[in-house]
Amino acid sequence: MARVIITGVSKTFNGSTALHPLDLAVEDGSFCCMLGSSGSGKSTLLRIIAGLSEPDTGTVRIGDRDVTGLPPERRRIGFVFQDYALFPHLSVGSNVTFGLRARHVSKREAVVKAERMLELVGLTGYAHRTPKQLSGGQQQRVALARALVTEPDVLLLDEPLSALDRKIRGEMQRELKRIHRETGLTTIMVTHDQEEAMNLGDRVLMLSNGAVQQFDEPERLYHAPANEFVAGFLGAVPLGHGVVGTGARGRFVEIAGNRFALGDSRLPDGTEADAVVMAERVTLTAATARARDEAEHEGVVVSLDFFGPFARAEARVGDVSVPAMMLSQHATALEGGARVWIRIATGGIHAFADGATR
Amino acid sequence: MARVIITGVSKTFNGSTALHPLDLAVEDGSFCCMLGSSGSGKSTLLRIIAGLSEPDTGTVRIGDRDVTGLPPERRRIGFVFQDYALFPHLSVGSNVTFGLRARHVSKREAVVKAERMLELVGLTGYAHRTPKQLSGGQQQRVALARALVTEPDVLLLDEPLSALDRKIRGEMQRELKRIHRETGLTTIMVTHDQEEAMNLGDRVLMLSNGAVQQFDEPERLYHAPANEFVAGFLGAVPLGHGVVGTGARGRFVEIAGNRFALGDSRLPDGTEADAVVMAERVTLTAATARARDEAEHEGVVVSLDFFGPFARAEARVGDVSVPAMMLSQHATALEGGARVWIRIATGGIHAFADGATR
Amino acid sequence: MRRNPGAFGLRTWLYVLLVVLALPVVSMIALSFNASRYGTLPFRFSTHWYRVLTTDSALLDAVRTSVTLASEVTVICVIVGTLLTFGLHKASVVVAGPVNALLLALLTVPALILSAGLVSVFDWIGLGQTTLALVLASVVTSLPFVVLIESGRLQGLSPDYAEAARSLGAGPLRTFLTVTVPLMAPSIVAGGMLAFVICFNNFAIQLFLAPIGISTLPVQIYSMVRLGVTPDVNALGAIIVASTVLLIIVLNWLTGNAARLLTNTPTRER
Amino acid sequence: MRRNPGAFGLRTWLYVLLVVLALPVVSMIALSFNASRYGTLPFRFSTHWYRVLTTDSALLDAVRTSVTLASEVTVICVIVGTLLTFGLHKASVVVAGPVNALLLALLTVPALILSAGLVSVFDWIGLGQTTLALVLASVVTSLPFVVLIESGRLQGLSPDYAEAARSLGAGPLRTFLTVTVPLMAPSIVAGGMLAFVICFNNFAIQLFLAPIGISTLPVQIYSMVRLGVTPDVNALGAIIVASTVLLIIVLNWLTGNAARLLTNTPTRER
Repeated sequence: MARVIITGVSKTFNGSTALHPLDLAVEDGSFCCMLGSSGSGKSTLLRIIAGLSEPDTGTVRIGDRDVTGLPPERRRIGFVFQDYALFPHLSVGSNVTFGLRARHVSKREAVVKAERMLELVGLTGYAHRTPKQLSGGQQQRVALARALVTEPDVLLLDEPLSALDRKIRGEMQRELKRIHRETGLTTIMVTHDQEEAMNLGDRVLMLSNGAVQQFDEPERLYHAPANEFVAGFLGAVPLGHGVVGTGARGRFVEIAGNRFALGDSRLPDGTEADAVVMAERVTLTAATARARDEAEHEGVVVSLDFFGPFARAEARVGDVSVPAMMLSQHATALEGGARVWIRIATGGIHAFADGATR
Repeated sequence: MARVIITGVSKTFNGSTALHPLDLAVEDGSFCCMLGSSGSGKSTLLRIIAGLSEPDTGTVRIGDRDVTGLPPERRRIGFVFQDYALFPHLSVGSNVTFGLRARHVSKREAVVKAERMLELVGLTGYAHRTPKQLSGGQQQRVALARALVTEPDVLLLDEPLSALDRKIRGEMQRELKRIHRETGLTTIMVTHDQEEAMNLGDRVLMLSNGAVQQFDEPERLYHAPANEFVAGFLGAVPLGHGVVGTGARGRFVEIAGNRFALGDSRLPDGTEADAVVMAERVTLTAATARARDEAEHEGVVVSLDFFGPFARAEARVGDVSVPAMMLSQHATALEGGARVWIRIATGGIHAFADGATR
Repeated sequence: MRRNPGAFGLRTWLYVLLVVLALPVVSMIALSFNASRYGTLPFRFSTHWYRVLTTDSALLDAVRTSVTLASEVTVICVIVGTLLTFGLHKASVVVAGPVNALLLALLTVPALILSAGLVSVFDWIGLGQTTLALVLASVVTSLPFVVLIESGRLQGLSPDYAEAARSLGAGPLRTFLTVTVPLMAPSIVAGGMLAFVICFNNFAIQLFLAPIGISTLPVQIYSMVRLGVTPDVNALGAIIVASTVLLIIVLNWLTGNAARLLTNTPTRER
Repeated sequence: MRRNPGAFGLRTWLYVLLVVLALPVVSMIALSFNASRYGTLPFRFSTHWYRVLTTDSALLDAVRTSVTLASEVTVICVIVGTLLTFGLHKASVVVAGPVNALLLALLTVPALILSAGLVSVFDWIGLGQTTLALVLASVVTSLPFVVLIESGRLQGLSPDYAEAARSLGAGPLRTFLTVTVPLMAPSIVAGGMLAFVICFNNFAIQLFLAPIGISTLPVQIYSMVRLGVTPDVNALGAIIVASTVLLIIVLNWLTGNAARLLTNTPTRER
């Protein structure tokens, strides 16, 4: 268990920049999720921490050791690959003991430790199977056990759940949480799934084009996205381009003549800004149900989609299209063409000046 | 455009049954989603409709033609593969004209039709690119254009969106809906994603282990699942095993001493049944906020997980664990260990006798 | 892993091997430019043996014969081999199993024994030592290589392409010609190249089956070499090596990676 | 597509090819059991030629020499070839490019020209026609095949396995021996088999480089055949074919699909 400190790390592949120089400190015992789409540099950064790739500049420290020049086998890490990379020619047990044997632990002791680790991941008695005989989720557990059994300083996970079915993915998320809680191991996970990152990470590092966009707690990331990119990645939908101002009921952004309330924006009045809205913070009420509240907008439902538990509607306020996400049971009163009152919860709209700052 | 009628179709691979004999009628111009996990037989059924696989028994009719013995090229179908299967040695334009050329349409006419079809899928001007130069979403559009340009009687889609990013997947869903609306083509899509099926399908065919579980409109599937499997696949969580009864406020199922209200269950009083609950139909209110309503249960929050827009909590009522799914903004008042009032919306709980019927 | 401690040893090892492997080829080229008849030192540069080569009509005739033979055999092998590969892929194990075993057996039986066998077979069926017999025997020895290379590729090819073509209205023949063959093209080229080279070099077959009075290049060289190694053979070897390397460079330029053609790298087409 | 209209034609075509390809092998076996010396009809069954074979000490010596030579060469080729493959995979293009070109050149140059070149090289460096020279020459001709087969496999192998081993604390050598080599095993076996067969059959090299007084099997058969095709050569051929087929069956039984060993089917290990 140890902190991971990255200083000025950058990387270029064949002339194109994979990572701009970046600093990062992951606290001892914390769970850090690196979130980004493919090509954001998140996997490159993880591989640099693991020693599977060398940075062009900068240093990597794990605990109190500078590991920058060290090969992976001397970094005391555990690494879990997206496709598990279980050795197909070895049994599950031999896969788990591999790291111990490489560290010259006696065979007897290695087998005992492997048994205990397989128990931790819920695979007692699977030691004699071959990896091919296991399901995807089970293979993932073996990969975890194999990485954990050597008692690494830090656990690195490269999109460990992306090859799994949605249902098993949820199960494995709970499993990862439990294991992290039980071992207290500093964990860094790469993922492209914002829900996964939000659920698992103590802190989330949002990357794009090889640069850090935001490094924050999940709640902060969600409630105070640093820029339009982060907001968009977390599901915010563009509302339009407008001007920030201050009115009787506080800050607003005026888009195509409609004033939408802003939360704690730091943009000065008169700033031209792009506004985005979090669809799940928008509530629609049928106009027939009751009179319109002052804070509500009047609009017309344009479309209504049903996704099982959730429904998504789109309403128009003048020329502005406002999306709304709700539980299906709350959508039953709505229908296309219906007049609705639109309430946007505080903090449901973010405005970003053409630069980036919020 | 045509109806698809399947009668008594079954299929066995190497002695294991892939499809039990089944009947299915897909109405002219409708959008049918076949939903199931891998191995449910949904792809096998689609391939049988396409003629890429032969059924052991039964017949397939498209429109007024019995196509059972016909090879795929004589069935007048459009088929979109999961990995697109664009011909890598041909340009986008030649991919789209391939089917027309095979039908001896003149080159000039084929090019004009292909242009028009590429316009429909939003790829005007891409005809001279190679498939490799396109993104996944664009490749999928080309595959669609290629399948549509021959004006097939029915469009068959085999997990067309599963290889795409979540964001593009949503976009392509809207695109598919629009194209279905504009062409009015009978469409059958295979998917393992219940949200996708619920959003796109006029009707959803739920398959498991090669047998039909339910064939219904999405709303019916969601509000009246035929059995525990369907309910579970749509996200219902087991509540426990109990006995159905009738009390002062209507039907209920009693689990470990707690009575949970049942909606329109047809099970007679005294039936032993497994109950499941839809987490998104459960509402938690902090006990400090107001007095408990008669219809509400009293419980304690055991865990609270934050997934960005949504949060998931688990509460205990006596020995029964009740999950609740809500918008994150409604979870802010909750915390682990807090006493809460639990309201379960009507129809939020389904009970199934040990057989299957609801 | 830039600072891999084994990297230096690895590089040294590669250089040593490079030298050992290069030795025969390099010395052949060196000798071809040496004025001395028996490859003795001191080395004196001369293009004498290349000039001798251009006037050696027997050798040039033999080159022509060999190239013609190899070209014919290559065309036959590519067509037959491609159809056979495709057939084996579609056929049930009951048919494909024995054919595969036979192909592997043909790879393993010494060419010399095979030619001895073929001589008696051809005598038997009345073909004797004719050009047709030579072509047939060469096809039989080259075909297994073509099939092995092509079937590796075909097995790695997603069936989706052919199925997509069928679903779009193309019949089996049109699908084969416009989709399957183009997608197999790299392995067809590689198989053809290999067939050419193997047929061109098949000394044992040609020794036994070449019609009387007609010498292929290996047979001609053999009769020349029996009278002592003459450096105009080295000159010929140098020319062959040079054209091979040129061919590889051209193919590299055309395909990005010629070696991949022969190694059958598992690139599932996308 | 059960009712494929081309299926019948396809099957017929496969059977015709099967017959043509099988003809030399089958008639060789038939002749080996025919009592008549010159393979003439009528066919009379006899194991005479097999009995002759067991007493033909020159031929049996030659078999022994060939097997010994091929075994030695195979071991060398497998070890050197595996290391070379691995080295080429890790090396930069600047090193790997020329080595690959050289390997391909060695595949293409007619063995006869190569042997002629090697004779002068070995004379030059004082090895002459020794066993060592023969082994070296055989290694040079067999090695390219081993490398081609193995590198196809290595390129298809996910780098994740080696990286996983490194991350678990294994150094480069341990990773190579306990992970990379086992995962490459099928291609190492296939490469070894091919090296054995190619070395065993390499008539041209052996004709020029075998030490005086020592005959390998192809050379021995050649001198026998020059005196007329004797059916005890056919008997030997039949035995070789039979053992090949047996070997294939055993390998099939061991690995599930022996043909896959040689065709390098792109099965990315999972």
